[in-house]
Amino acid sequence: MSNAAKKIINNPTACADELFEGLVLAYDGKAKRVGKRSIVMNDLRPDAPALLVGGGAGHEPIYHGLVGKGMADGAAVGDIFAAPPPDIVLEATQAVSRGKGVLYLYGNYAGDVMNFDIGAELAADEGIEVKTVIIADDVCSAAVGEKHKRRGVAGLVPIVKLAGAAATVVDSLGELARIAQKACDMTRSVGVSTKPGSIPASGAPTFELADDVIGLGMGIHGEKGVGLIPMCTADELAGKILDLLFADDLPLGAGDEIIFFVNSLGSTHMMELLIMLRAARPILDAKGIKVHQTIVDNIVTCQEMAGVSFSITKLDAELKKLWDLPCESVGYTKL
Amino acid sequence: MSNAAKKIINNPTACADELFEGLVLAYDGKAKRVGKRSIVMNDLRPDAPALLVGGGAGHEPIYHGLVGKGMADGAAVGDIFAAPPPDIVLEATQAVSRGKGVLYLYGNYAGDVMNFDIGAELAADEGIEVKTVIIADDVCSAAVGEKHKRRGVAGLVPIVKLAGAAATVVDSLGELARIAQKACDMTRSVGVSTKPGSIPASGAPTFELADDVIGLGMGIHGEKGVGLIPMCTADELAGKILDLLFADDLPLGAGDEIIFFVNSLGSTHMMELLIMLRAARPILDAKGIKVHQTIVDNIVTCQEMAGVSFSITKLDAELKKLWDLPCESVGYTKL
Amino acid sequence: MPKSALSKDEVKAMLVLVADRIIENEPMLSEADRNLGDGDHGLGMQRGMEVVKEKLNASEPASIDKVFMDTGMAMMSSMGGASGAIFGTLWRNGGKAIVGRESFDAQALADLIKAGLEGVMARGGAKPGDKTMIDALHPAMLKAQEVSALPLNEAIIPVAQAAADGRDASKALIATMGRAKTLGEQSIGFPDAGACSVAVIFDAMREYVVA
Amino acid sequence: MPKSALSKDEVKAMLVLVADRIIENEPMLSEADRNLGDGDHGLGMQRGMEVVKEKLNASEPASIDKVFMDTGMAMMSSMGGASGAIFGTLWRNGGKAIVGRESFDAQALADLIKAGLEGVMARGGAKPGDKTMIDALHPAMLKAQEVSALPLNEAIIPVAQAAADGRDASKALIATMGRAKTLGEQSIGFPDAGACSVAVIFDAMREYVVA
Ligand SMILES: Nc1ncnc2c1ncn2[C@@H]1O[C@H](COP(=O)(O)OP(=O)(O)O)[C@@H](O)[C@H]1O
Ligand SMILES: Nc1ncnc2c1ncn2[C@@H]1O[C@H](COP(=O)(O)OP(=O)(O)O)[C@@H](O)[C@H]1O
Ligand SMILES: [Mg+2]
Ligand SMILES: [Mg+2]
Ligand SMILES: [Mg+2]
Ligand SMILES: [Mg+2]
Repeated sequence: MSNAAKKIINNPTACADELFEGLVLAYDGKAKRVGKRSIVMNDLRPDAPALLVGGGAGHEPIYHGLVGKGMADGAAVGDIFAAPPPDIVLEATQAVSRGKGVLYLYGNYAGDVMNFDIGAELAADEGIEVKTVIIADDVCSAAVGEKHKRRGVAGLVPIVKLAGAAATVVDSLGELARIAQKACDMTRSVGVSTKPGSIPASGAPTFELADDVIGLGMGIHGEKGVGLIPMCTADELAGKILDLLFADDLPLGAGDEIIFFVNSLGSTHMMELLIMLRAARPILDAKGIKVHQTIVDNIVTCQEMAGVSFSITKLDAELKKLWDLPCESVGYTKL
Repeated sequence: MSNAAKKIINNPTACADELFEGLVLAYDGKAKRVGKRSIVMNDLRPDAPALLVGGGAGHEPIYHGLVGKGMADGAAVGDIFAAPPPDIVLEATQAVSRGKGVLYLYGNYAGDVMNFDIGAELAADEGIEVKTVIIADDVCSAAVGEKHKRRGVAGLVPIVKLAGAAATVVDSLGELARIAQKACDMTRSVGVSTKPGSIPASGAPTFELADDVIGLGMGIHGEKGVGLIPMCTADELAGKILDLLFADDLPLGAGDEIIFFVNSLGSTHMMELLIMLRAARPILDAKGIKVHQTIVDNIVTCQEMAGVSFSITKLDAELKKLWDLPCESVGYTKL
Repeated sequence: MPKSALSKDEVKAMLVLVADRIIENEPMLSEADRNLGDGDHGLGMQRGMEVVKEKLNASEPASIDKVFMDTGMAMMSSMGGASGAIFGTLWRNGGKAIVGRESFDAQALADLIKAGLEGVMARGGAKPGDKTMIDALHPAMLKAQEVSALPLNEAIIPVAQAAADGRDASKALIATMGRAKTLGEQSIGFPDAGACSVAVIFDAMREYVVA
Repeated sequence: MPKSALSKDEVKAMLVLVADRIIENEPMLSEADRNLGDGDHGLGMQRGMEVVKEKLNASEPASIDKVFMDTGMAMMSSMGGASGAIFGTLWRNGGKAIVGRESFDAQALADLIKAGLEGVMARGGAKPGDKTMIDALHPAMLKAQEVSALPLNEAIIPVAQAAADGRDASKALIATMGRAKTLGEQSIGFPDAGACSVAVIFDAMREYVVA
């Protein structure tokens, strides 16, 4: 196969398995490989409800890089851009389960929903109770009236962080699911893309985009968003993104406390993220919105795709307390 | 000016100032802006020696993103790819100084050495004692006999982490300088490049590189290294990089404990870093080298340059104890 | 020579040909997915079909239904993604519906497609018109009911044609499911990738049966 | 008309022309640095020279030496990088060496270059032959000593020529300092970026003085 994207890889069709093996090593013994392609923390809190995440590979460090202390207990890892198959979901479910049930927390894509659902059916046959909370934070992927159709994008980072914190303190699967669902309800994201990523197996671009336009609201696989806009300045772009976030149904006003996450989709440099943050903060300040914590990083990516997303998670007292707990993972760590 | 690289910026010649303003915001009040372009932590430990880092901008999150708890006390920030001028070094020096002197810790580039030296002379006029430790970990940039000519590259991350930890416990500038120098002596890096980054002000590539070759030992600005090699697999490349590291004068053998840092120069995706880690670890294991901690991230970058570097820091008992202390910064955080 | 019905060994041979034809069409299937989705449909189908061939060639088929169910299991667990679940369900539920049949005739084909389609719709919640593989599978199902009394080598021709027409008709539809979720209007003019796979699958069946 | 010596207002006007010429040559200077360094030399020099123009135009020059020292201070603090320190030092040390001169003649030029060069060598540790701006500055210094008795408008011509020749000769050198540190053999054939700036600077001086 060609290597048009000039990737540092071995076998183009073995990337998912090889990156997975590397990821397990990156955990320095804190997490272990389970079965075909699952990763699970060592020494999990005894008889507690478990948090399982997962999704397609190629978007590292998510999802499997969010396994860790105060984060997810384990992850089911799919092939590149493909949801994990049911047998992998099952092996991960059995490995994280400690008698109090397992919460599936993943992004809203047809493949993930179907495969995790089949996995849940297989788990039920094994006597493991499963609840599911689906992340659907992408404002531009469906109207407010059709929220169930929205994709899961960068907002998954604060959501998994909050659910992971909850998993360290709650005792019932119901409580864990309630808090995870609340984190989802309080989170919104809008992304833009300037350049496509590439498909490791073929080197082909994931989509086409003209040099003088930006894909506004575009998804992390290049799914079209609200449309194309002419290339513009960071200040203009930050304004447009925040307008879309404020126009959605999550009330954001004076006194509200939020997590503000500026994410690079891959090759967009931190210099640009910081320039976008500089543009966004005065707009948030003017609304009296208080940023409890800022995150500026590339955590939700699609290979070397270029683009930026803003995610906002609104904190109530319960979520704020959970947020302030420390966490550690390959993808996100906080003291 | 053109925006050939399709950057999300405002004014191409104002990038350094704007990213700096964004960086200060990213610290959520933990650090503050000082003077023209310096960033300094709030509530520093009273009458303790200070750790000041700095360098050119455009390589975020280094250097100025390594300011934080258990990391650097402050940073002097230059323009894009340009060392900070002496007056900025001075303003930062005065802001971090707490009566016990200031250690300058930065990468070995002519511009940085000259400007920090002039800054130190200005600081001396103000009665502030300054010591300097220069990071020169790039094995491919000069022979063992000419180590003083080596560039400072990704090894700066474990070095600043260790010096930052030392700054929280030692009481004299001499002790701080001794430990920082030891961290430098114990650190080696080798990088490779597959694609150039771009110069924000012009959009021009930082260097040219054919599609079918890799720059072995190339510096983060595209400074030529040991030469060009044909595009190869991740397994082959990991072997070549480790051979260069093992061939240097830092003894590495059975029982040695190290920090192993796999760094992306910018747009190289974490998938590739993990595949490189997978290739490298068996080689380290075969030598009986024990990895105390693995870091896989893009921390030392040059815009959207593509490439990977391996850095090894060998730990003795003192460094290991310092490593295990927690730290928090925009660029690197550990529990 | 044309086959009015298939033995279990022939069913196995037919599915191996289906696998080969899908693998050959990987670029076309991925391209279709690049227009509306994330561009990996052909790669996923190829991955699955290579495992299908391994599995089928590894052992003597126990029964006709088992051949289909093994094919479904192999696709589901090796592919993942939407199409792993969808095509896995198609074959597994289809196979279940013809347990015990000694020969694979046009009636068995009709029952297989019907049960497979029901399984896919139950699993994914999509209906005809949502611009998914269902828009090729559903017309094939209707046609198969209609011609279920004919010899297989006669029945398979209009069924394959119906699937191909369904694929072409999917160009005019607006995507609402899967990765393509929000393409909306912009999805008009491109066929659905999964529908392209369905057309390839039934055309390969036709090729085997009428040969 | 040609000037045998310059008043402080003329020195200021000369340095403003130097700034304009450097700014015009930004692309050439950056290109030179791209061959051996990180490609930003022209951008840094442009940044510095724009601040120099502001500063010089902002106030009446106090004295000839002050004009040069202000130029050095402006470059050093606005540019950073190697060339900020190097060219800042060149002008600051050069200016210090001619404190009190009432007119800028060929002797003042010779003294300025000599002191500036010494400052640069002390600051950066490079010597002639290391493929830096010194390889244009050093021959200019030697020539300036030689012609220090001539009227400035005659002396500046060979001095500017010496700087240009030094720049061209730097092509044959192997880089050892600065960003280009390890280019080694590979640096042969390209002129040093800083040497290109030195040549532009002295040519602009010549242009002003002989005009
Ligand atoms: N809910 C669904 N019902 C039926 N088919 C679906 C559904 N969702 C997706 N598909 C089919 O799957 C195809 C995409 O498969 P593929 O690209 O392999 O998976 P993914 O979307 O995970 O990348 C679509 O073209 C469509 O035909
Ligand atoms: N030690 C030194 N002595 C004299 N000149 C130097 C020295 N180091 C670098 N230079 C000059 O600086 C130029 C590079 O300047 P510039 O590109 O602006 O800075 P940087 O190298 O920091 O990017 C080189 O071409 C060289 O002429
Ligand atoms: Mg996919
Ligand atoms: Mg530079
Ligand atoms: Mg797809
Ligand atoms: Mg330069």
